[in-house]
Amino acid sequence: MEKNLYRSDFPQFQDKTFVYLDSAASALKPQSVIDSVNHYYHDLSVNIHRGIYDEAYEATRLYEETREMVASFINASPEEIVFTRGATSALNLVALSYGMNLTSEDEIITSELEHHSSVLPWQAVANKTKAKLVYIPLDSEGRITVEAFKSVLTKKTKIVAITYVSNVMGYISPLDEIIPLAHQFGARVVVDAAQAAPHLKIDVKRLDVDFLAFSGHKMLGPTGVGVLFGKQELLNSMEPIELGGEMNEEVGKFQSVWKDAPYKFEAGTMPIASIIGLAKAIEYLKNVNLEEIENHTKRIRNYAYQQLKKIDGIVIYNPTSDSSIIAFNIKNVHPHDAASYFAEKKVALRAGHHCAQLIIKWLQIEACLRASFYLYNTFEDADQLVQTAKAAVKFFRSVGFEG
Amino acid sequence: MEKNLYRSDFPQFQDKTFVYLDSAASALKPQSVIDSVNHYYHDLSVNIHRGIYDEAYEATRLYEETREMVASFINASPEEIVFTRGATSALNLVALSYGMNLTSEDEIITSELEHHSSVLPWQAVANKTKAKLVYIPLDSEGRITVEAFKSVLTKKTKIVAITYVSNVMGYISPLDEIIPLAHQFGARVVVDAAQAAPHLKIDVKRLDVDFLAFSGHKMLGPTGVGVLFGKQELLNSMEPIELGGEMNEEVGKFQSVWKDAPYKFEAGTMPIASIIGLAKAIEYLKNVNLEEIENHTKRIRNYAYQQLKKIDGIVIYNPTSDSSIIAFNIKNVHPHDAASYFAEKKVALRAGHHCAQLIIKWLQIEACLRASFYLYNTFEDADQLVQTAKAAVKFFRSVGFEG
Amino acid sequence: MEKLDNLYREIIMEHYKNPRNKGLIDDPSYVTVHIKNPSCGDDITVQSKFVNGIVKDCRHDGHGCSICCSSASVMTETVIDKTTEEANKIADNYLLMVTNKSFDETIDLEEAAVYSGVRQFPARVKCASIAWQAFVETLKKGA
Amino acid sequence: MEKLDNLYREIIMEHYKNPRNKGLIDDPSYVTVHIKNPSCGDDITVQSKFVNGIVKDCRHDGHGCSICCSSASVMTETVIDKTTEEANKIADNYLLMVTNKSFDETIDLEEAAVYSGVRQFPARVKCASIAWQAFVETLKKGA
Ligand SMILES: Cc1ncc(COP(=O)(O)O)c(C=O)c1O
Ligand SMILES: Cc1ncc(COP(=O)(O)O)c(C=O)c1O
Repeated sequence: MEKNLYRSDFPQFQDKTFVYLDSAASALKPQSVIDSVNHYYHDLSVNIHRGIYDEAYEATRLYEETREMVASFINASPEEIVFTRGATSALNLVALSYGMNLTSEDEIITSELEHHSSVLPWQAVANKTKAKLVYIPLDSEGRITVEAFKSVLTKKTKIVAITYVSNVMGYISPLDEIIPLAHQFGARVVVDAAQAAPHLKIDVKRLDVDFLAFSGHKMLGPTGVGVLFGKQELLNSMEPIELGGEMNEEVGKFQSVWKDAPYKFEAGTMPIASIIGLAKAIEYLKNVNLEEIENHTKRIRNYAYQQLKKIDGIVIYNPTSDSSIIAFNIKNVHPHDAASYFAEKKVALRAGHHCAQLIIKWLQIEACLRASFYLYNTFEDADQLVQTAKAAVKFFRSVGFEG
Repeated sequence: MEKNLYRSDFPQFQDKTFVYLDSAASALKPQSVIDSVNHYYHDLSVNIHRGIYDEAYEATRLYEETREMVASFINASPEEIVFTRGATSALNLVALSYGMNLTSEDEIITSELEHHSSVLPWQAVANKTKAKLVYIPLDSEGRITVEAFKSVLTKKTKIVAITYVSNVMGYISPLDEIIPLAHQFGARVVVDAAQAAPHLKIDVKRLDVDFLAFSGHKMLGPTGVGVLFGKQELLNSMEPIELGGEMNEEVGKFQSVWKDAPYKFEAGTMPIASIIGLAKAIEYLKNVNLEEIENHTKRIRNYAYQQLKKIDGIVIYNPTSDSSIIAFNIKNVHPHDAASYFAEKKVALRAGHHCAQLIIKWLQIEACLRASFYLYNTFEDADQLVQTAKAAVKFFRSVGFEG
Repeated sequence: MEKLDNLYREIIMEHYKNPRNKGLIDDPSYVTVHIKNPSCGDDITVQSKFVNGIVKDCRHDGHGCSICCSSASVMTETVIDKTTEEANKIADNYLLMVTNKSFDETIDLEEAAVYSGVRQFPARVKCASIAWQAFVETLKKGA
Repeated sequence: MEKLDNLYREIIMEHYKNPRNKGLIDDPSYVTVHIKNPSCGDDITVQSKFVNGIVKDCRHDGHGCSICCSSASVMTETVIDKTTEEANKIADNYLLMVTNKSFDETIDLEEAAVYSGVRQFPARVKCASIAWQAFVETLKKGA
């Protein structure tokens, strides 16, 4: 079959038997990212800011260069890019700071498609501020539609906390329509782009989104780093949550003055190595082009889907997925039992509720299997998934699981 | 002079001219730590928890093994070890969660020796809860004494937020006496051990400390990871601040249930690579023995100090430092001017207020130079520092700085 | 597929399909312990009734994978009518066995011995353990 | 020590020791801008008075290293009595020069040209810039 041009950049595929279908949890890293983290630890290894010697200056330069690259990657300004520990921290920062201005008169719109990291921070804001948490009714496929969004949008809506791409169903939310509507009603939109950043060209200006968060490790980058984009005037208006070194201008015994955004949100020593490595991940994605990645992964996803759905005993929950995710189960086999089978056959996929219990409950299941594809996957990987699924059905029936 | 046995473990010293005297900002990394981070990115590179395939299981195992190693390193239980983004995040977590129970009747004791990351979170608690922030009067050397501590300790004291080792003066706080006294008055003690962890054997049971925080990157470990120790019953009683994936047991649309500590404080994808690398840093420190490190660095520090103090034009702020730090200035030369000179001579030290403006103000200076020594430093490094200091004084006088 | 055959043994499947002592009882003389395996969502409640040092009854309910649910059923059958001391010993040794630690092989684990196959699946050890851990907790609380 | 000699030039030291136009004025006809260099603690306030498109006066105060303080003094001397347009051009080109970008060499930076040595010290470029940046801000706000 066709040759995968990216695969050789990822050292883990030196193990030819490794079928990695869990990129929605974390992507593998290309050698350039690994080298860059290594370069920091091997040749620099020092703290940034306030260092006048060469290594500190160079580390600071690489750190700030990453900010510029992230900004240009999503069409923002560097001042609008806050580095965090991950998408989760980024989303919590918005809720803990901006969200705490809400009152019992206000409403927050969210959805059952959300990852826990997108919904729980706002559930907590609702519980603390007594603002009302409102869920967009999902359509029969489990999608967010513009119509359903309109049905819950009111003058009281202050926040819309919504996923860009669902990490279970792979649906893309209609943000192009939702965001302007929300703005018409004076609401701010907080987008969870953890699954979008690795797959879609994000343009925060075109979207006119207020806040947007994603993680490095899902987009070929290191663990321990995430990004919060926030419109400059919003970030400027917000109080920092974590206080400490480097985020202040002036510290007095009883009062202190913070730096401007984004620095006021970056307290203490940041994940320097991971941030420096993230630049290389972005460089890689820019070079290969997100549209091509998406094209490639969707073709493989559909190829796998077409065959999987024919297998008697396999149930698929997201036949119309917009992205490279297949959520499925073997009928009457708990996904943890099934996942052990796949793992034995060196097919790495994930079983569970994928940190998205609300959609799992909506599907009225206990948990499911998730196969997710990315640029380094091949049609052979899809074949491997399908064959293993067939064999698994047979195996589980043979040992006594009901058909 | 005597051979340094550790130096060859640190790849950065392949550059023989590199004199690194900024370990209090960040320590260099031994090859074993670099290799371990590399191993994760190169051979595993996947997310932890809920992964049934081998790589996910192995990453999870390494992650939890680090927790056990950290626990045994400070004589705690694994359940008492929360991973965070760094010491700063750890200290903020205590303030944002435990601290928010304070009222206007309560008092918080802290000191002007604190790093911003230790004092600012409590300054914010004081401002939000109207609790009173009280400073321990420092003695003439700028030290915290037991007597001075007693003078501010009252029945109203609920929190003592105090540094273990000062990052500017190198003083060790008398915690052995302070902690029992605080407990007699019913107060909880939050110790900033960011500078202690790389140098002193910490025993949280013997200290009977309530909370204690430190960072990986200062103790030979990766950036982006820190540790919060908290007594189990305290951690259990605390609300998590960041909410999201992996930290919950049950998510409902309007209410959710958290996991037990420490997991409820570890929301979303953690800095997996850094945490795995931290294990190797701890292994390294255990193998070389902290007492020997301290012995070694203090000998070099004192050797440097004895010569520096003889140089006309050098003023030293912490002659009696307990640790491996020298805080100094060239008289009438701003430390940034001076640091450029040192940097030119490849002597890496730090200039500024070292994120500890309160002690800089207490010293009635604008900023200072800080040389800090660690296990890989040599007497030759000290010589280099002294010679460069001498030459710097001469240079600055020659271009016109006043004597 | 030897390894997997070793895991999905007949006895295990039999208990999975026909669980014994399933369903909880609303009776204050039972000690109830609920354990969730947050890493995979298994969720088991165990109830034990201790009378004069004997495990008079043991019940379970919950959901999870076949290994988790079946082991709860096997566990109840194994411990009922044992002295609390015997039951405790079996539980301890069972937990040592599945975690691949050295255990006292002279102690008869009865049907629970079929879970030895789980040792080859480190990621599933937790599934085979939680019902037994819950039982040990009921012992601690009530026996 | 060539590089360092290039940085600590006589003119710079002279302005450092005898700063011109130092000290602020409590006069609402001045535009005031305060800039802190958070990365090293330099702290400069610049006040400009613009009359009919001319920089009538420019003052500074603050503290920092020799490069920072002297450049504030040099800056005020350079811009006073220039048209705002000329002053702006000089400031822009000065900032391009110290950041090692290409700049219009036909524009006379006057004494400020001595700061070219800072290009060899990337960590100090900010020190040489902030007074000028503050001046540019006063232009934006008030001219
Ligand atoms: C005494 C002290 N406390 C806290 C910190 C903060 O640590 P980090 O920046 O790693 O969060 C530091 C280091 O900067 C320190 O020296
Ligand atoms: C849709 C979505 N949102 C948020 C997150 C949280 O990202 P992280 O765990 O990197 O903080 C994830 C990934 O787990 C995700 O898939």
